[in-house]
Amino acid sequence: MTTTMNKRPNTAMKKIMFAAIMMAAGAMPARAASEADFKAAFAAADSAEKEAGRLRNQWTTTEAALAAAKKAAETANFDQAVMSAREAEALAKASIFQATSEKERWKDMEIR
Amino acid sequence: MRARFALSLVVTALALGAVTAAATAADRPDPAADAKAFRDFFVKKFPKVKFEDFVNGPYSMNEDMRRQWEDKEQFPPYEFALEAGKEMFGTPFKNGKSYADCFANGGIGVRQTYPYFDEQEGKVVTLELALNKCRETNGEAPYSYVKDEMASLTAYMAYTSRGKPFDIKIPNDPRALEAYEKGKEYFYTRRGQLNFSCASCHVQNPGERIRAEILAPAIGILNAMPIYRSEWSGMGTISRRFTTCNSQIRGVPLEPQSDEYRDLEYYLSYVSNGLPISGPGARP
Amino acid sequence: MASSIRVRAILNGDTTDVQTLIQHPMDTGLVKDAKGEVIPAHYIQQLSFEHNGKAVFLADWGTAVSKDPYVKFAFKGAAKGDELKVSWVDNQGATDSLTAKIQ
Amino acid sequence: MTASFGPSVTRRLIIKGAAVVALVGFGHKLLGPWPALAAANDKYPEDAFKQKGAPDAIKALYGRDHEASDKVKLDAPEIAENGGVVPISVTTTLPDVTSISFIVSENPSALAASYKIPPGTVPAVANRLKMAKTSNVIVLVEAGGKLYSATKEVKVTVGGCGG
Repeated sequence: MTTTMNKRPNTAMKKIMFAAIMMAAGAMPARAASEADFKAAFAAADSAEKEAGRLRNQWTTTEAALAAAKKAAETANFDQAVMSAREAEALAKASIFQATSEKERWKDMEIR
Repeated sequence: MRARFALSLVVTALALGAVTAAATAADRPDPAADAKAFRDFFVKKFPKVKFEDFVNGPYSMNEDMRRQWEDKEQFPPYEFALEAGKEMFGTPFKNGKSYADCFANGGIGVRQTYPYFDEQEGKVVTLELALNKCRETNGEAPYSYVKDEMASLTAYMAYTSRGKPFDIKIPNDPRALEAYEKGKEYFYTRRGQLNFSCASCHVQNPGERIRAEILAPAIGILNAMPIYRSEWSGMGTISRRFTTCNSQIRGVPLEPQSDEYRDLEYYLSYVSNGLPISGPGARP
Repeated sequence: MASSIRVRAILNGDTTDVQTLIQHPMDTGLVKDAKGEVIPAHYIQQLSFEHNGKAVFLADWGTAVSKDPYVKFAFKGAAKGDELKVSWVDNQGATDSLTAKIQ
Repeated sequence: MTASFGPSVTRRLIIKGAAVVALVGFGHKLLGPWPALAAANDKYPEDAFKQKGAPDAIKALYGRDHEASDKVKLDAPEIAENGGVVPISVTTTLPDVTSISFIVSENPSALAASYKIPPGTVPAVANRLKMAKTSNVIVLVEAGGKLYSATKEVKVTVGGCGG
């Protein structure tokens, strides 16, 4: 039995999440966002989330952010819509990173 | 919005890390060795828990909860579902056939042999799946996999198998071994925003509280299914347990009875071989 | 239709132990359904146990009694094979009753 | 504890017993008058169940003060595994018990259940109650015209009002 119960934070995961959050938070447009901005941001998020879906690893928080983006866009609040879409994209990318890095890493946790 | 970002950070910081273990690429699948290691791990981790008691999940690890459970078991909350299941099981379909016609030994005392690997289909077949297949073959609409009728039917079938040890076989078929390996991979793979695998909770931390709940050990966790969960105010199947576990770690659940879940059930049942069926069960 | 009432009445020496489980939602009237609409209060208000025409136990319940309520009590003076009648009425006027034999 | 208790066997026996007794009965709904509860003082204490706090509920139900008694044994868990289903029971060695009531102080309505104990019935009750949050549980025992009580705090981490 070689499994060790180490609860050290997962640094790779932490890094990607932090970067993703910075990206979403730092990317607030200076001017008011347009519907086109929203559509572009939403398409990027949606495509990342579809990729996460192919990897069978979507997050509920991504779905929630996508829904929030849509809802904000419906009321023409494009600043909010773009922000939520970017958050969704960041989350979806983090989930893709998670799925890819776990491809081999899951074995570290195995009881043997 | 900011609050959610902050939460993401906290959550990620909380995520359990793994250790960089020795290279494992050369390992050959060996289910029997896995099962032994799995069993040894829990026995060693919980020396005071009698082996058969692992099927009682959190109640095997916490005295105060165990008393509440024993009290409830005097008249268990799954009783109504169990009776409904018995009646449903004995009621013929419109074409005159019944569930008994679809199973070995008329479906009585066979739950411990599910899931099995179907070499014709090349896939894992769970009890829930077999029940719906039986319905469809006989011209009846399938049931929802997560609760209600499916929970009642599996409750009754589990009940007729109480005390019989899990007897899951992996036939000499590379596809069966692959299904088992995929199930194992699913079990140990971190997912969801919380970055938890099944093992994060049910291997590393059984007996510990997460939020309000006391985590059950992975070994024997399916033996008690289906369960009446107070949190659900009702019954739930293995499908319900898998999908809600995924949502709890902020992962989007897969479709009930998707290949991943079937493989996971196959793996998790196999490594609990030898432990008796105790379902239907009651859980917080 | 199956009864909403399950009773186990077992004679131990001179005392009959009675356990009952009733299938009932016991809705508090404080919970909303999936659509956000309040589920109206629906709960058993009174439950009675009668042995040989005499009340041996009476329960008055509010909404804080758990879903599918359970209660256990014991009484003296019964013999094996005696009948125990259990009845309930809820706040919407529905009732059910059942007669069990003491074992 | 763990060594002596065989849960699957115990439960199997229990269920078998249940099946035997439960089937002696008829389950149709009766819409007529309700003989068992027709006696005069068996009126449902509507008012007491409506009171918010424990003191008001006790006042409405009994109209008198209660005193703590070590002859009242209240059994409740330290931490409720789920607030929706908290097993709580009481036994007492007090003579001439006429009623037993359960109060959950912090519930939206404090009075949870009240039981009348006719002569010949053992003064002991077990039931399962909902608790909205961590709260004192007070059990009241009416005996010989006096009111006695026992109190215990039960911690609730998952509330019982979520349905």
